[in-house]
Amino acid sequence: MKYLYYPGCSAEATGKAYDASSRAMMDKLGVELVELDDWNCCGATSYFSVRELDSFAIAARNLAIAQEMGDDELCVICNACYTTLAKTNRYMAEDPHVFEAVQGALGAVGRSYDGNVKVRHVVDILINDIGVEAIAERVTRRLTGLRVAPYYGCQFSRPMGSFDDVQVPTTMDRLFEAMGADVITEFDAKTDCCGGMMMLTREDAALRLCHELLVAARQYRADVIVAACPLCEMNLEGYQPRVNKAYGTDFNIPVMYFTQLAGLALGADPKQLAIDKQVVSCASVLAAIPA
Amino acid sequence: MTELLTTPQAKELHRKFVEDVMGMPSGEKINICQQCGTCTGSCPTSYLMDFGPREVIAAFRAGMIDKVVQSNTIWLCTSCYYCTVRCPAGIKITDLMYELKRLAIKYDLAPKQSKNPAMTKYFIDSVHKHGRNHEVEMMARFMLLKDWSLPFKFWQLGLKLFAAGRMPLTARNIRGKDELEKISAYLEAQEAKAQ
Amino acid sequence: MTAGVEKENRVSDQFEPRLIGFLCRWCSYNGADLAGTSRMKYPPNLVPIKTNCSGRVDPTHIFKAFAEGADGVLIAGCHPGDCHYINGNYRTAGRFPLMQKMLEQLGMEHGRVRLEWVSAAEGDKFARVVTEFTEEIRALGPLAWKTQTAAELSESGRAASDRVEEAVPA
Amino acid sequence: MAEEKIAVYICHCGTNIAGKVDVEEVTRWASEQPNVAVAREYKYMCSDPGQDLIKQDIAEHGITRAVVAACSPTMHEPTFRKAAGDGGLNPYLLQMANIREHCSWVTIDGDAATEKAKRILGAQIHRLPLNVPLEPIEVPVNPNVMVVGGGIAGIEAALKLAATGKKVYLVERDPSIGGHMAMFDKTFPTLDCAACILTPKMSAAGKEPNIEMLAYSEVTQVDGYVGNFKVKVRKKARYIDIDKCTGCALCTEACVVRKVPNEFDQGLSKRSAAYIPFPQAVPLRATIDPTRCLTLTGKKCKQPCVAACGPEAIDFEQKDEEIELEVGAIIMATGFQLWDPTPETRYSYGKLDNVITSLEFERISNASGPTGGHIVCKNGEPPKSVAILHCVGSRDENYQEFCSRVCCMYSLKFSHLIKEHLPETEVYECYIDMRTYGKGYEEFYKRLMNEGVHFIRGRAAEVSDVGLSSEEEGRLIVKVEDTLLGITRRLPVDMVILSSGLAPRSDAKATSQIFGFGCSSNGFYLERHPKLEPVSTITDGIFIAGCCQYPKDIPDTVAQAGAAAAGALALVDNATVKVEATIAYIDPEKCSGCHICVGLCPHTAIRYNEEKDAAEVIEAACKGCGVCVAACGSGVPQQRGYLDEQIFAEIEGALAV
Repeated sequence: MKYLYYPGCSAEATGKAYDASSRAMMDKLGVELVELDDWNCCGATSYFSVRELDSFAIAARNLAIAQEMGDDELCVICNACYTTLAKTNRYMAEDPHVFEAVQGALGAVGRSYDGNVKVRHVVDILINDIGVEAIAERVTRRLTGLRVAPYYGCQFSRPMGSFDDVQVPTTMDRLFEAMGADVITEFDAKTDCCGGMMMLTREDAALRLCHELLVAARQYRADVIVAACPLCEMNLEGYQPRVNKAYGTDFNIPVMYFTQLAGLALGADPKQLAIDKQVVSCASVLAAIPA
Repeated sequence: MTELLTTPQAKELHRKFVEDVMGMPSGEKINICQQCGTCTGSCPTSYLMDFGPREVIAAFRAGMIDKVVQSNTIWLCTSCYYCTVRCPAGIKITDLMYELKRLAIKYDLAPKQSKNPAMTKYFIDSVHKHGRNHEVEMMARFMLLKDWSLPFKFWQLGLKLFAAGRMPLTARNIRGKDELEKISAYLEAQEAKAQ
Repeated sequence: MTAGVEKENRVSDQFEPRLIGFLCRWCSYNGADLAGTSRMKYPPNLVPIKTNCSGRVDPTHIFKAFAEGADGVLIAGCHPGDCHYINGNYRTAGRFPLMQKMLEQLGMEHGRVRLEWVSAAEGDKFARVVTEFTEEIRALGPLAWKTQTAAELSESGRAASDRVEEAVPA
Repeated sequence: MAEEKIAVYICHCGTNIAGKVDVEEVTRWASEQPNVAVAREYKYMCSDPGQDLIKQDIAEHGITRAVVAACSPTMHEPTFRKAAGDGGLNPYLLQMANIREHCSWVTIDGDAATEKAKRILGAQIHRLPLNVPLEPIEVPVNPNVMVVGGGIAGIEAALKLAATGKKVYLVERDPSIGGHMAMFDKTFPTLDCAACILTPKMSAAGKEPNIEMLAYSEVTQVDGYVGNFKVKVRKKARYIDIDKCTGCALCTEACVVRKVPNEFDQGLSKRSAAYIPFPQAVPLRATIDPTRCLTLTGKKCKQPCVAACGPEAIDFEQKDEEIELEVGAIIMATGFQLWDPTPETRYSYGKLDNVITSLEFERISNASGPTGGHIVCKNGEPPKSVAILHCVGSRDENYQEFCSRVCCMYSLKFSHLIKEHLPETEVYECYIDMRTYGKGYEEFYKRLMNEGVHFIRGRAAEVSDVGLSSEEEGRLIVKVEDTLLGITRRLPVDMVILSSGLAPRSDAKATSQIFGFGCSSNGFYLERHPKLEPVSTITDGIFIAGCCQYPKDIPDTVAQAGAAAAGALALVDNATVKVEATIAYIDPEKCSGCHICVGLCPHTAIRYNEEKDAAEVIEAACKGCGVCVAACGSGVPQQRGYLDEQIFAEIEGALAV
């Protein structure tokens, strides 16, 4: 199998490990990720604040390139990128005005997009294209006994919920159950907000949200939190010390990109998965699962 | 209802807000808000907001949208979409927040002490400059210009990230980076034409 | 939508299609009544004709309507399963595609006849259907049939309707 | 045809028509139409003076045909046709032109409305000369009535009818009548005990000689028409000889399968495979659950129930039995079901213990319920604080858009019961709007305020079990905005009651199709007219009562049941009823005997006559759908009142303007 692949900006910086582990994991599943040529930033939430049409047009440039490359599907790993790109498709379909404007804007740079490139979250592809059974067969390192707290974050299935439940997504639960993990399906905070970009602008607010998430993870005795978004991962992992400072707690919960843990289960080399690049050590996780 | 729409600016903002919102798919749902508070109760940051999401709609109905645009509310929205998916009236509240952000920037009404508008600006600059958001550059710029304390708060984490190669200092430009500015320019021109 | 209707509703020099709507008495006629009691607004172009069941609508009625100068004909009945006469509307559904074919054979654009299921509770749907239909026919423009005589048409219609019934499984 | 004299009447309907349609212009125009002898406008045609106009014109001007352009014929056609009849004109020589519902109310532009009114009226003016006098067919009426559903609505309607001496078949799906009301402890706002007021009615219905109770039975098919319905009822096998069973319940105690969730207790208690749903059940007879009984599921069992049963009532050989009943009228009282809050995942129903539905709480607070009326959490401890969440699944575009009307009041009742049992317990009611519209309801609300209930104006955002403080730990946390304060509160509680809305029964649609009437867009049975005929359906002879029509409280349900009973009685108390004369007929001379219509008739009302070599219509069976008319290649079958040439004429008239 082969998928056109959109890494997203974080993949080049704080989210490097997400990119690396996604490729490594997919490789183990015999899936090739072909990077979208000369992709640009999806615009995230910032562009919406200037002109809504800008954000759609900027995002649509990527979809136009995908169309030019003759593909009708685009694999995305970042929740924010996923929502922005998918939202672009949706609004182009719902609102002829948006469709026109985007066409015009792309026309101005000699491109065009018909609105037919399906945006796919990597989890969507794992569950619905490859399938948990097929994945389970390829597991070489079962995650037996590992208490995994799947953390989906805000924009995983909100607002569209196109491939998973809007309020209580379960696709990652199913993925790790197939890998033998002791998944915390009742993890109450699985779609609560991590604070996102606010970590820089209103740290107090963001830390408070991370704190609530970490409390929930501890209450459910999680050995590891797996995330499906670079920002979520960064905030939950990187800022644990700051949370402890602010709330007088002693959290030291490993946080990984779900692709890293899945990669391990599928027998990928921890180095390839950039597990050593985590800020909070994942040694306890590696120790917990027999090689 | 509009007795509060006293200043010309208030009137203009109200007019623009109505025009834009009613232009959105199912934007008219704002009319059937029951003021039930599900949005505010679900909002992770409403406790910091001058106007919670519910109050934003109440304020709009009272002709006070100008007050909302100038409040801190919209800069505290994390786009988590809880309000949108839970609203019993099907109001796309997150999109309303974006609309308000646009108005604030368009009319330069964002509260000066709020850092988010700057963050937004640097983000877009970075994207326009490279075609992609160069996180390090953006953060650096933000810290230098907006928040001196940040580097001190973050030095530990910064070092770790740097050591882990998660903070590349140089940015790679995409080939078609000028396309993005062209796209923005085109849409800006279109908007100008429309008015 | 209201804005759109506003436009349609004004008697203007733009082409105003003449539409006939055969409404089944149990569901669609009541649906149209509900649109009224709920004060919904839709274009005035369609004149309703009541039949007990959409199954009563005979190809010749449709030919007659076109022959008399209608630009479009709507047939509206109960949703499948809701028919007051058990399965009359299935007859309509079975007959309809063939009627369409015939009309196209006779050189008529697709879409001048329309079949819709409108329940007694779907006033909003009735208003929507009439609005859409009026627009679509307006776009198609006037029908050139008015020249031909009713007689020859309903004759060919009658003949054609035989073919239809033979083709409809009893 | 002979020269006809047509009278045209255009009704202003106050401003309902005249406010939009230029009635003067339409009248002027009508007066110029062929065959029109008189054209008048009048403020209210349906008023007595309005009707008298018709009679006078018939007398003075020798009017032979008339058309009234006014409201929908479903509203006043009978009125005007009767007037014509009284004036000596055959009622079927009068037509109505619907220029209100189909014209003035739905058109924005006045000129456009006036033009449309002319077309609608023109169609009828063109048609009238072709109308032929018809005589409504008079058919005998079967005096018996069937009531479907044995809740308070069905019981009430059945008792009322039985009291008039009519024979009533009361059909109930469950093993006992009683419905939801039997599950309640107290009733708002008077707080009288539900059992105390319902049980007497239940047993009265059980003893009433005029009521034949068909419990544990379902209607499978309905044929016929007003006054003459043929209803097939499947009596499900109880595997108990109902005549021998004394309701002693020894079999239920002897039964070895004891872990079956008890539906009556919302699964909060267990019953045996052989069971009596609740102590006051009517009929007080045992039932054996075929899905759980060992013997009936083909497993080994010593059958202690058989040994325990003195009167030898148990019969494992019993089979479902289908009977056909003939009735003149039917009352539907099939009730509602509680909206299942599982999809509202943010409230964690089914995920977190002690998040319960209102119906579960009804059972918990009920003296004969699973906890003996002690209000306790799963762990047996009384809750220190309880949150009651209003509007669960209600007033919500994602689920049910409508307000269920009773939830506010039953929630207040719950608060009172909790305060009564556990005075120290804190109770929070999270509501959007407190709707206490009934007699004594607002007073009840005030009373609860005095009892110290915390009212929080806000719809709960979520229920979580993640505590952030020592006070919150191990408890349920309700997040809600107190909209009057504009702050979001976290309420630590031990029990959350979800005040779910009332939903249409999951099979309401299917049921309505069996009986041949429709459902509203919200899924409840559709009444014939929302204001003037709230207990009738579009099918003559079938009435509706109670929550199958829309959520309502007990007083409204009982009132509606009485109204439905009166409606049914007004029908079956007559020896005969007039039915529509618009049926089909076939001229044997013209018919080629090709059989097409025979196969197509949905009511098998057409048979092939050998010696005539022609099809013929069985008048009593024909319902006048006209399918045969449309089907016949040679147009031989015709439908009275809907002749081809009449429809043709309407088309001409509609397009002549």
